[in-house]
Amino acid sequence: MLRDDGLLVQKFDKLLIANRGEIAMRILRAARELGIATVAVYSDADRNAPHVRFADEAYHIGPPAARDSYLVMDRIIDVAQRSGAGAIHPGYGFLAEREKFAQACADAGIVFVGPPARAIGIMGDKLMARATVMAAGVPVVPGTTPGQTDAEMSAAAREMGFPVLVKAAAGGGGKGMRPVSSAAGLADAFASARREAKAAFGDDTVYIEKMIIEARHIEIQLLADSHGNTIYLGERECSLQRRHQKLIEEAPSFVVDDDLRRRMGEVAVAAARAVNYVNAGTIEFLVDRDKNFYFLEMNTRVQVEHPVTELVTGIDIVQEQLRIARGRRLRLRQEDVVINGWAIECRINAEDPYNSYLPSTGVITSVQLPTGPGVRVDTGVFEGNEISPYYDSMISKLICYGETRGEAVLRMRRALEEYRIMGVKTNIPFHQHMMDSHRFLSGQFDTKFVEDRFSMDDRDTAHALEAALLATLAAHEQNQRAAQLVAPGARDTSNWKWYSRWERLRR
Amino acid sequence: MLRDDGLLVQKFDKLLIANRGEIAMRILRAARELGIATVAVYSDADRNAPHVRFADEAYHIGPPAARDSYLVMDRIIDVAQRSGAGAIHPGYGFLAEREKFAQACADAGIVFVGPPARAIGIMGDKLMARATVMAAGVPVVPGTTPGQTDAEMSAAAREMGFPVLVKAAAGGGGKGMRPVSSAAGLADAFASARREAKAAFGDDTVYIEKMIIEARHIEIQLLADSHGNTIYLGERECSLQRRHQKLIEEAPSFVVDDDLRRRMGEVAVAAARAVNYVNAGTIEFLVDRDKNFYFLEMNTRVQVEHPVTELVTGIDIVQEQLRIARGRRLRLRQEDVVINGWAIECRINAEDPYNSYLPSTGVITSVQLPTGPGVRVDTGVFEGNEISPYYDSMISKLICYGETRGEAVLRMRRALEEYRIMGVKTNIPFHQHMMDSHRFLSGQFDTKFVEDRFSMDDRDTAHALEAALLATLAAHEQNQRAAQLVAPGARDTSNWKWYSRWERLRR
Amino acid sequence: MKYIATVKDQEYTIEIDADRGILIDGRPQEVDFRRLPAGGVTSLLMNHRSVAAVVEERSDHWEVLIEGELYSVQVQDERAYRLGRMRTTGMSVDGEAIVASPMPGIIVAVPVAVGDVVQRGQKVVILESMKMENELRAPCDGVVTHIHVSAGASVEKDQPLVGISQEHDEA
Amino acid sequence: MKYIATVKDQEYTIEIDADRGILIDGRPQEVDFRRLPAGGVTSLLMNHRSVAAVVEERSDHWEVLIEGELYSVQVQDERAYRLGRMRTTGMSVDGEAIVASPMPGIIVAVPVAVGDVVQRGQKVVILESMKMENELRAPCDGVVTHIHVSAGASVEKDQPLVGISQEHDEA
Repeated sequence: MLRDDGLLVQKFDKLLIANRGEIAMRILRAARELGIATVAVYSDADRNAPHVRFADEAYHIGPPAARDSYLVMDRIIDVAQRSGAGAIHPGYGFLAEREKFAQACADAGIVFVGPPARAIGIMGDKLMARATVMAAGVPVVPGTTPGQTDAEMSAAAREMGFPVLVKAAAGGGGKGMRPVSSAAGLADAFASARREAKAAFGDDTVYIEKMIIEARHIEIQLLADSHGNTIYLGERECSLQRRHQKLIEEAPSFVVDDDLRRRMGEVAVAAARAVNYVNAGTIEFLVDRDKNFYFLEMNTRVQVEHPVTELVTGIDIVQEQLRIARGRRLRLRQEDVVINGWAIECRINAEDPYNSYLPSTGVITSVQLPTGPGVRVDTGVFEGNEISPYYDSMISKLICYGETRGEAVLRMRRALEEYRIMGVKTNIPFHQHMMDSHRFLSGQFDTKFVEDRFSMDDRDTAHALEAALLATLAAHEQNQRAAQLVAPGARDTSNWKWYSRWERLRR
Repeated sequence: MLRDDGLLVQKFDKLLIANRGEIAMRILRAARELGIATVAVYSDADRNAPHVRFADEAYHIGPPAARDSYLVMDRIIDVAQRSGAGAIHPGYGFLAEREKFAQACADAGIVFVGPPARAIGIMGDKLMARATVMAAGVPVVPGTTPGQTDAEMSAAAREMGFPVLVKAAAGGGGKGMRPVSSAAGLADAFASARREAKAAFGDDTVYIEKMIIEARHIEIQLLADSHGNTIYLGERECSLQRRHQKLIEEAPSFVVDDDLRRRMGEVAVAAARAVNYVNAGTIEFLVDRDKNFYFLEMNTRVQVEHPVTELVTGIDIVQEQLRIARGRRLRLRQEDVVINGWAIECRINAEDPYNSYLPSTGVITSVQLPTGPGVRVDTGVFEGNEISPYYDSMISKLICYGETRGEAVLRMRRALEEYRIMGVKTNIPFHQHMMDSHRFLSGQFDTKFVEDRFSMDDRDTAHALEAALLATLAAHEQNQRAAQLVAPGARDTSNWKWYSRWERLRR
Repeated sequence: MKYIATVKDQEYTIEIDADRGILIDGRPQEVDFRRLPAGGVTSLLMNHRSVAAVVEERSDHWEVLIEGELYSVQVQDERAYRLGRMRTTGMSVDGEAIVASPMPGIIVAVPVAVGDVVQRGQKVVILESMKMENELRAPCDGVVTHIHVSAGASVEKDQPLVGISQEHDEA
Repeated sequence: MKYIATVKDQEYTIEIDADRGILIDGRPQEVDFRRLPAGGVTSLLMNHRSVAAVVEERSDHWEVLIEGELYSVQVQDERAYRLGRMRTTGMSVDGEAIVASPMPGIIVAVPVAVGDVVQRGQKVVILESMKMENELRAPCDGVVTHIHVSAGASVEKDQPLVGISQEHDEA
């Protein structure tokens, strides 16, 4: 059914997943569990990637660079048509928040698993989004409208009080953003933010916003069906970030009580209704130390951190996305949504936490997944896969559940110890260090914590002696073998045992 | 604290796990999550087993045969004392239900993570257990007391109506058990059951019980602390068995409604109180087609199938065992226990479902665990481990959660497809076939279903052509390599692509 | 190069030809086959259909694991295939099939006697191992010619237990 | 056989002696070391303490993964160790350290100029790759002698970006 707002909603039996990595795997699994056939697309760099192997069908779409493959709208729609896929799930990133792509799907008679194109368009423009939700009564961070003169913005800044942020209207990922602590710094900040915004987005419009101190990033997960029902699934705490990249997320949040959850939830629903939102979406808020909350932006897609909400609500968000796109009504009413226990997600990235978090590339030589009670791994990487420089460095997400926050943290520690990835460096030690940190354990952190007050330098590592011994034994074994010309086939069954003379005498 | 009933309850910081395989891993993880140091024990066959690697310390206790290692009480208590372990968790099997071992631990000042020795003793004797729970008002299957003459038993059989079961008082695992459908068969059954019981248990006492038709095996999980609090965590459906070995378990049960759950739960609590039970335990019931339920036996230990209860209640049963053994009060009251969603467990065994379920031994060459939303694997086997003939054939347990039973089944199908174990044959195809069966999907099965009405012969396997092609390509590749003397190092990067002439022309 | 691959009594003729590509039973197929550099997984794309498998060589066949199902595949080139068809398969040279113990264990019972006529699939030995009683079955129709063990005996892996002659219907 | 193993600037002397067993820094240890036949995992029991690890060889060191932490270990026998101590490490022969690109990417900025005195750990190149801006830092104290790239340039893996001479304090 093609709705008035241009959203196509109808049943489909084959789904194209226009993504890669762990989110492609996540969507493939949801589709398989719903009995929907799956079509993967892959670039030259991803022929060996797991999403190709897990899908029922797979089509090559171009060279490694995303702009030549995963971002080429026509090619993806062409694959959908050739393979007979009735719907496309964009995942996150790539084409997920391109108004034009959502529209192109509808034009081609293909269900886009996401909101109406217009909702993407409005929410993708920071200023339009701000104006739209303000009109719906949603609190926003105090700030100016765009297109004001420097003088007008300076006056506004003085009125709302420093510090303020100068932000690019078309911005994202921290680009074109400048903190300013006093009136004296405004002129420089306007100039440099404009320069950066022009270079990055081709648009030098800037505006100013009050800077929230000790802010926490807390977001509300929404589900909206095509019949006008919108519910919220509680909040996620996403304050632990580095350079605007989230690293650890949890649900619920340490600072949100039932009353605040209900108030934020209702505001989030109002924001979604303001754009006639359909499908899964998230309203991001900043929450200050007095628990005032301000609309930050809406993510009009499934998010990386959706699993923590799934674990505490028992709801499968990606399956719900597919049901909604097929035109089904939500099975749940708001009062059916209950938060049980606590969930924490650690993003496992191929990067070196001991060396400026520099990305690490290479072939994964060995993987051992943590498992057992309360542990979930959403991964797009297995043994033999290559971590290439073409895509982001997230290897997988490790998500742990506990009856309480403390139990979830202890389980995460256990799971991080069990998780073995060899061939690239990972940020597992970063997460281990965080799980040991008193600030994290006591829930006392804000969006600046990782960058300003967290260091790997004070990390004690306990097993240097054993590492030295193991490497030496392996080297010795290799020397012996080289000297004695042992057949290579015999290599794998070496078992050595030494008792010192002292030990033998004692027996 | 040494209680009047001989149970030692006190805090401990180091735990010896007197077991192996997946349950040793399960207990190791729980202990680690509670910050308790761990000690593993291993036989000669298990030096490379994962429980040795996951523990903080490991001690060798003897040759492969369990009677020479895992069953040698003195040796295990000696390791506990040498290593300074304050407690022993027996897991299931091995020493878990030996009254003498529980007593020996207490005598040595070591906490036994389980019930008082006396409770094990009473519940381990079928007839004493029956008498004890009957006195507490628990319904039991109609039957005779032991030590009756053949004539008395025959009269009783005629009175309760055929069919009946002749059972060995000391029996277990179906040994010394004979179904009898009419009076004419009784004499033979008495003789052969006595013969088998004498040989197996050294005790030829038999008794008779009414045989329940279309019986389902449904059990209630209990937790009891050392302060007199006992709660039930709902039921598990365990009817899918083969030769009295459970294969698939689920929670909740298709046939148990809230009222029946409450009634069974209260009866189970009464049965436990009758022996002053402490720690986790399970009351097994037979439920007939009219939903009458009868006490079958009590398992005075953690059970293989405990994870399904954990997934639907959110309670970590093994952690609760450790807390109870340390003397803590239960944190939950009965009214706090809520059942959410549905969980199914498939026991993954090294056996050939296409050939009489013959056990399969060998080295695991490759493992890929299923993961993602709603999937838990409790495993004691990784790549490089050997499945030896010394212990049972269970490799791991695959447990799936869904919001509904249907969703749990669909997720289990997906997870079974993803789970790759190479090197031994497994019963994964059995589970796949069961998940496809209409009888299973509609919940219509009893304890005889697998043996009497389920066959692998009608299983369609879809990928014979692809298997033929893959094997041929691998063989061809090997031939080419042998012929061209390609360096072995080059082996691993082979990527072949063929387009037929027809395909090339079409482009 | 032409191969005959046999899976569960079904034969496939697979031609790998540098010029003509891959033909299965004479029909050309678009095939993209990859073996990952670690982990033992192969990926097959055949006319865009994706199949992931673990492929391992055994002494006389290949094992292919696809979606939980283990396929046992005989791969022969044309010459070996023609030779193979001239021999009886799975039998020792004198026409006697041997039921051997697949693992160490203890014999619980041997429910047949020398001279018994048995059918393929009939229980001939019950072996206790891995805490279970396991049934070993006749691999073919025939007559029991030898019984090498009796109840209570400990046996090793691959130890011969029962011999079955196929030739009873010719006698 | 006597080895010197170096982990994070800490040296261990490890003797493996057929007669006397294993000595670490001169003290005997009870050691049981196993390498599994598949999966790349090793198991060490040392005086009953259990440590599981993945151990892999790299071109000039060993990598050992234990409980999430990756240890880089140099293993040298006595002779190699003595030779090694006589050389400066990590430098090219003319005493210049090269900051090379660890992966393909685009240069965002080079916040140093030729002649600048830099300290070990100081940012010298900002490289965009894998959707992130990454900071490359000076491997030693020194003076910037060469800058081979400028902002906007595409670079390949291992391409030299900046040269740093260690010898400024001798000049």
